[in-house]
Amino acid sequence: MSTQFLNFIEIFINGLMAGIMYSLVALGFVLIFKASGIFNFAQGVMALFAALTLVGLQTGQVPFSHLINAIFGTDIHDWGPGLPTFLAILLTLVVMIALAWLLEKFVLNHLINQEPIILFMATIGLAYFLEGFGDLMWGSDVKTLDVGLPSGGSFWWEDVTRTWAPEDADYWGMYIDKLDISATIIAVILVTALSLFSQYTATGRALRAVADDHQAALSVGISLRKIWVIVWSIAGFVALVAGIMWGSKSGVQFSLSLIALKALPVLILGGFTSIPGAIVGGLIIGVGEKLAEAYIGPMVGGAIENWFAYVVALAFLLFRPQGLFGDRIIERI
Amino acid sequence: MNVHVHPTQEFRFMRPDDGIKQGDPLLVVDNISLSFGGVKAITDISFDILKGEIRAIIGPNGAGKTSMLNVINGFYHPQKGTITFRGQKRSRMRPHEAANHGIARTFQNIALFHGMSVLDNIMTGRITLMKRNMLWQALWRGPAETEEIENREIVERIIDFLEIEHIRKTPVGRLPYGLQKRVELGRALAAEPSLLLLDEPMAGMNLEEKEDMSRYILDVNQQFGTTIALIEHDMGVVMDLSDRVVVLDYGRKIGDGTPDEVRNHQDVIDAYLGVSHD
Amino acid sequence: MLYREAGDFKTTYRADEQTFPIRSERWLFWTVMVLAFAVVPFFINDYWNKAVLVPFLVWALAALGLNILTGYCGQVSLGTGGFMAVGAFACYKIMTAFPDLNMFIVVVLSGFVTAGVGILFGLPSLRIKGFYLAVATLAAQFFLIWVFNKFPWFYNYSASGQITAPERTILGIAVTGPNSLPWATYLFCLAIVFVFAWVARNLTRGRMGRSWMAIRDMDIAAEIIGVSPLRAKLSAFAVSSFYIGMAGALFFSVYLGAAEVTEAFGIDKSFLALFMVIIGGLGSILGSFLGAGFLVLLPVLFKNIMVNQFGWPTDVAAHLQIMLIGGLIIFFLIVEPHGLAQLWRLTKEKLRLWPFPY
Amino acid sequence: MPKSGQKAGRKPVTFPQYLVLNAERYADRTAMRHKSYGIWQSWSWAELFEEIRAFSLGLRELGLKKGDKVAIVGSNRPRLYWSFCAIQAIGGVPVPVYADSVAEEMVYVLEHAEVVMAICQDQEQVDKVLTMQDKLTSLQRVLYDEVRGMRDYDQEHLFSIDSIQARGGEIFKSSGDADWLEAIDQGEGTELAVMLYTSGTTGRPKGVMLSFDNLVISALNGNAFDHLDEHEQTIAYLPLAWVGDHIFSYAQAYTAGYCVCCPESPDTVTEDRREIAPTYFFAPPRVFEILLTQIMVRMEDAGKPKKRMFDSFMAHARKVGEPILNGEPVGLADRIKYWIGEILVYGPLKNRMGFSRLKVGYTAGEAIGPEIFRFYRALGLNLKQLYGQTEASVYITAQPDGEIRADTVGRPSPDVEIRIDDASGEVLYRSPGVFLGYYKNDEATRTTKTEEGWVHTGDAGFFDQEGHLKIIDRAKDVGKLANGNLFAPKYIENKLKFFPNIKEAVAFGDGRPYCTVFLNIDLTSVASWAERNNISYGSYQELAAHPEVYRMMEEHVDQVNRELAAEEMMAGSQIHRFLVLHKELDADDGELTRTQKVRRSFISERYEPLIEALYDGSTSKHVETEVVFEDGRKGKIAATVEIREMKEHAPSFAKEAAE
Repeated sequence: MSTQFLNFIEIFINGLMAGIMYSLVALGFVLIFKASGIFNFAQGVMALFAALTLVGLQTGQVPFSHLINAIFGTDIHDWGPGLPTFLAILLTLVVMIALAWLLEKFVLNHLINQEPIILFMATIGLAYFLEGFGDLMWGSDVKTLDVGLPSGGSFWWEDVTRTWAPEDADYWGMYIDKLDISATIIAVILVTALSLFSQYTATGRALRAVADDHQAALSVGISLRKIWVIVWSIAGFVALVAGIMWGSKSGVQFSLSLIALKALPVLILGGFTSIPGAIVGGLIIGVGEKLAEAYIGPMVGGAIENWFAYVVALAFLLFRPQGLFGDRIIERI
Repeated sequence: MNVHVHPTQEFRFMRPDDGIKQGDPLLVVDNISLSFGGVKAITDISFDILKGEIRAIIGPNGAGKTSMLNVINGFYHPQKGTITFRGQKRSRMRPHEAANHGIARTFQNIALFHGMSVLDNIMTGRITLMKRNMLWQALWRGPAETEEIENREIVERIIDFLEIEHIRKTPVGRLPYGLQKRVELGRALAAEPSLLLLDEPMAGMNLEEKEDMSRYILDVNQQFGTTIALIEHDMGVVMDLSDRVVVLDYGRKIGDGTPDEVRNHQDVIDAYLGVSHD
Repeated sequence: MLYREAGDFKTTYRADEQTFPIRSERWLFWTVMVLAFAVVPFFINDYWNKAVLVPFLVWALAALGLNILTGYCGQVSLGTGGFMAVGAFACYKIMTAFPDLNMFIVVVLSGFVTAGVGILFGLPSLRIKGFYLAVATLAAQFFLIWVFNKFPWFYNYSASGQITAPERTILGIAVTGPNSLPWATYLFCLAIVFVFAWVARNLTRGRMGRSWMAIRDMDIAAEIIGVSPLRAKLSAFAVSSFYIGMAGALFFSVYLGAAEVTEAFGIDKSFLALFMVIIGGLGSILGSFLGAGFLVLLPVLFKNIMVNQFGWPTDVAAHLQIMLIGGLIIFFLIVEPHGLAQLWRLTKEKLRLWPFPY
Repeated sequence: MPKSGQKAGRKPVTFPQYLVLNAERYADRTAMRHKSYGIWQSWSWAELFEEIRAFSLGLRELGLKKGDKVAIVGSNRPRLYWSFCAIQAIGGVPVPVYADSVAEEMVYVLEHAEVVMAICQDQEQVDKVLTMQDKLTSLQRVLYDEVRGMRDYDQEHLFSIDSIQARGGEIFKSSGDADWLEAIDQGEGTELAVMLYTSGTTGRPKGVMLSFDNLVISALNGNAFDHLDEHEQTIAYLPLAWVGDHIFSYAQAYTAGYCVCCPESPDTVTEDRREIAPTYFFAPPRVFEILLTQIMVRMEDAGKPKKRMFDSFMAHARKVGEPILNGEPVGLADRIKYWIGEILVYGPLKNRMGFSRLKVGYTAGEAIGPEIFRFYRALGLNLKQLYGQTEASVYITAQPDGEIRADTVGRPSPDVEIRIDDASGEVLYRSPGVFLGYYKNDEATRTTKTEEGWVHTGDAGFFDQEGHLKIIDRAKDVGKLANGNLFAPKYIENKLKFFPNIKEAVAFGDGRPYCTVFLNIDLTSVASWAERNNISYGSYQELAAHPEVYRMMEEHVDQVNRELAAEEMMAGSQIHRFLVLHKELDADDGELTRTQKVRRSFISERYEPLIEALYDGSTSKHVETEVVFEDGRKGKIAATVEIREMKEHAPSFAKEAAE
């Protein structure tokens, strides 16, 4: 195999892995949109918030220490050595579920029957709120997150791939981050678990019923409010997973919340309501983006990853307005 | 000097001349077929609508009536067949182009603009007849305002004609169903159409409202000479109102003629006995 | 209660269709205008000018633009920041290329350039709708920022990558640059906002506005009764971008003076504008002003209280401020999803009916 | 612009002459407005002149001649008002007809008046006229205002006013209007101007013939009395055929030159009145009563603080509002509070009702409840009462500014002489407004109008100490108690009915030793009172017999007695005993007429035992009454009705006069 081709494969695989990360965030969007018709812009911030909370618990930070110090003139920071990772994750999950519950009680419940744009704006408001809240609670400095996942390049894979190249080539093997590999594995487990959950549990079936037809679901006695808490809890869980992955990779900081923006082209590509769409879309975007960065980027001066995904999605939409997995729309009047 | 609009001046909501003589075909539908992804909605349908008549299209649910209207005003594009309107064979046409050519329409499920008042909804019906460009509109004073006021005068006549003066400035969303239907008719009339398509104008109305609506439809036809094609379920209404009736069933034409002829047509009787309709 | 409408009747359609049909509202409006044009300039200082009045006016213009697209035509856009950047860079290029040009003309030209770009990015709206379109407009946001970052021609190859507004004048009075006086910049912005708010009112009251609203309320029905979706949507994009471009030009040249594109015109600006429109009221010109006023004043107020009064560190105050703004937005959406303008309308209705409850 | 053919120096004496004059002196002033097509279409006097000239010339062309009668059928629309003057300009006589009368009623008037033309508002009215065509031998032409639906009528004697006006316009273009103006100029004040048919309670309607002099002089007097000039605005919403509308919306408008506004439709009068805000307004008491009820009902739903504020300011207004309006001295603190109230309550209320600019408001026709009357006066509205008749061209008495009483109808109007017949107590008057006679009914004319020109009103009344006329009842209903005291049942009943809790009252006493009454409670009002006071009841009958209700009624009757005691003529007919009827008086049972008027004789027969009980001293009486239920079944209800004795108040009028 030629070096170019091997390079291509490397980029492709890395693209796929990045795509998995996108899918993970997109999944959170899709879950909520399907169940409640809300385009949850705060999904990215939820991931950030989850990661912040996790780090805070892990390292034993005192919540709101800055605010407390500012008001009372005290100087407190930590309360102790912190919690073991497993416990911290569990507690963070509890926090995310509590958040979902509070959200339903104080926000969503009061916005029933509002237009989609209003709900959308509310989630942007929520994003602002959570961002400020998270920073206020845990501080805005960049934090490192280590939950014990392996990281760094996989030497084994490098060794294996080096042999694929011609002997004389100046080729050092493919670089794949172990973290990406674990992320992929976790993502696969997560998606499988979610599918099983929605297929085989009563709650899951109720979720799907609501997604198909709100009115009908209501009329057979499914409590919309309960469903919303559940679905937002699941989205919180997905956000936590995404937060762990992204946080382990590039540190826990504000920019983490921007991964939400990365997930959006995935959504238009895959459709707002399709879980397979979110996954396949994520992969396409991930691969496309990496390839473009490698092959088109140098031609126009680089740094195109911010918008390229959107252009791909847009171009795609112009030909297939209903998205990858959507049905053809027959307009009626 | 005050300007007066006289309530009594004769007024016709119709384009002055569309070149077709009274009683000649205004619209000819020839051999139209339409399908959606293999599912046939309309199969080989031909009929014509004569200028000045009220033409009813009837048939059981799912017979393809609304699809037929959608084809006529360019919302659906048939796979086969031709439509000749005002003597011109029509190629693929967008709905707003059909509107520009003088086809106006009301909808089975009211399709009013809910963010606007009654007045604005009816004014929207005159969009094809208002020509001032963006620059004039930005300045407003002058041609744009004059045009607006001229059109408002005409719309006020429609409001008067349909007896909806008292709700002129009410947002349409607050109106009861029957009045919304009336406003929708007003919006269609405002376009001064050559051909007016009415999709179940009396659906969901009580007897009194139906009588009112029938009166308006007849008045439109007689007073303004507007050609009307309407879909209606209430057979009594159809027989009273229409000059000729075309009957569809499962996307095919099974009858065509005067109300009396159609009523006694065996296929029609079968079609209506064979299906339950509401 | 304050309204006295009896005897206020209309004998012409022109009178019936005027912007303020109620006599007392006409009075209120012109009183405010006289205050704004003839009184405020004498009392204005640098702080009020820079912290409150100019940002309010600039953002009102941007909100007006976005409201035309989103509120009147129903097309959600998240690209406001990007279009403001287009206006800003167009303004910069025109200012530096034609130093003698009247600043008013520069701003309007910047608007026209942005309108052109807006039409281009509006094209997808013919195929895609709703949130899909909203996401698509994000493409404009990112792409435009990238372009202005990547190609040095846009910032005249300056080393910092920043654009800096040189001094430009109207009738010999500096309105940009470090020597501009508060009253001059204020009046300059006010005049532009006044004129174009009036234009916006004119555009939305007539045929064009109705075709936008028809598309917004029910696009299929609109097309069937004769509204061309192409013309309606693209004109909305054009007009909206025109306003946002002008706002961007003013934002850069008058308010900031110097700007770095990613910082000045990031996606947070797009959200800010959208917030203004929603909190102010979709489909309302007054709402654009109320929304802009609310979201410009609120941070100033928070900052004054938390930093100047309580003496908290700025970063803590900033976090709290973001949180509070987010919370307030949610609160507002819950209390009155149709915005401050609707709140105003309801209050007005109450006052008109006073002392009756209905 | 008219070329004046006016005889030099002569005052106009007919309405066409006033039209010519107004077209000159008020050429650009608005003469008429009509809400149509969403805005108030307006005509200046000059434009009105042109419209009427075209109309009139067209009518002449159509064959209308001097002395011809023309029926006018429809609601308050400008062209129907124009037709008055257009007809009179040729010397014709307009005969306005009540538009809501059914065809059979209309045919009598049209036939009796021998109309040659009928001018109708719309298809509905044309249809009515056409259905009786065969009976109307004199009728030659029918004109209509609204073309809607007239397309299928192709009778050759049907014309739209439009076409007539167009024809008239052509005639003016080709041959000018000199002869037409000449004819107007020839008009004399003594000529017959209009015929108004009175809807008499008994018998056939009578055609009251009024001359130009009658109307013009009355109108001028009315204008002078209330200082009305060309700046007034009034809204025309009462029937054209009613003399009041003819005076307020036609005669006074032409003589003063003020603007008359026609509403968009009868349903939108309230909104249209609010928009126009008339400066001169007339309404029968019922309209004011309904308005007040609406205000109170809506205020009931207001929030607590607002309601309290409203009540407090209204109480204050009742205290000082009228004195302020009458220009009496009022303390500064009270004035300031009233001023605040004006901003918070009175002003907004007047604004909502469209009375913000009201200069003079009149009510007449029946007695108005003093509470209602005072409510409007307290708000600062110059509401007054007048007493008038068709035969008098309206004005007989009116209340001058500053002398307003709820229970009088004021002093004699300018140029009016009044005397009270000693024997019967009937009011007679003589004035320039007195009609020429009833058309084709000399006998009726003779019995109404004496040789000396005195007209019998048919009403009994008296002048109070201040010289204000008080109307007590129809003269024929006024009787005497056995002791010779005057007994005016309607007067007593009205006083009782002004209490919201009393729906109906029937007084007895003619030829009896003292006065007694039956009362009917007002279910709505009393039920809500019961609810507030935790009084439970199972049926109307139970509620009516409730001791608390009796106690309340007793208070009301006592109040009436006190008021009666203060009046010289009435002190003797105080109520001695009363009872509350166990059932509601009902038209289905024949106790009321279909217009809800008490059928006194029927009731006396039906409840004979109860009346006897009222006079035999018993304290209760068991009765069984046959009733017709809503579904038509008949049944009987039985009840024991309690009778209460009342204490008589010593006459207090002398004392009051001395104060």
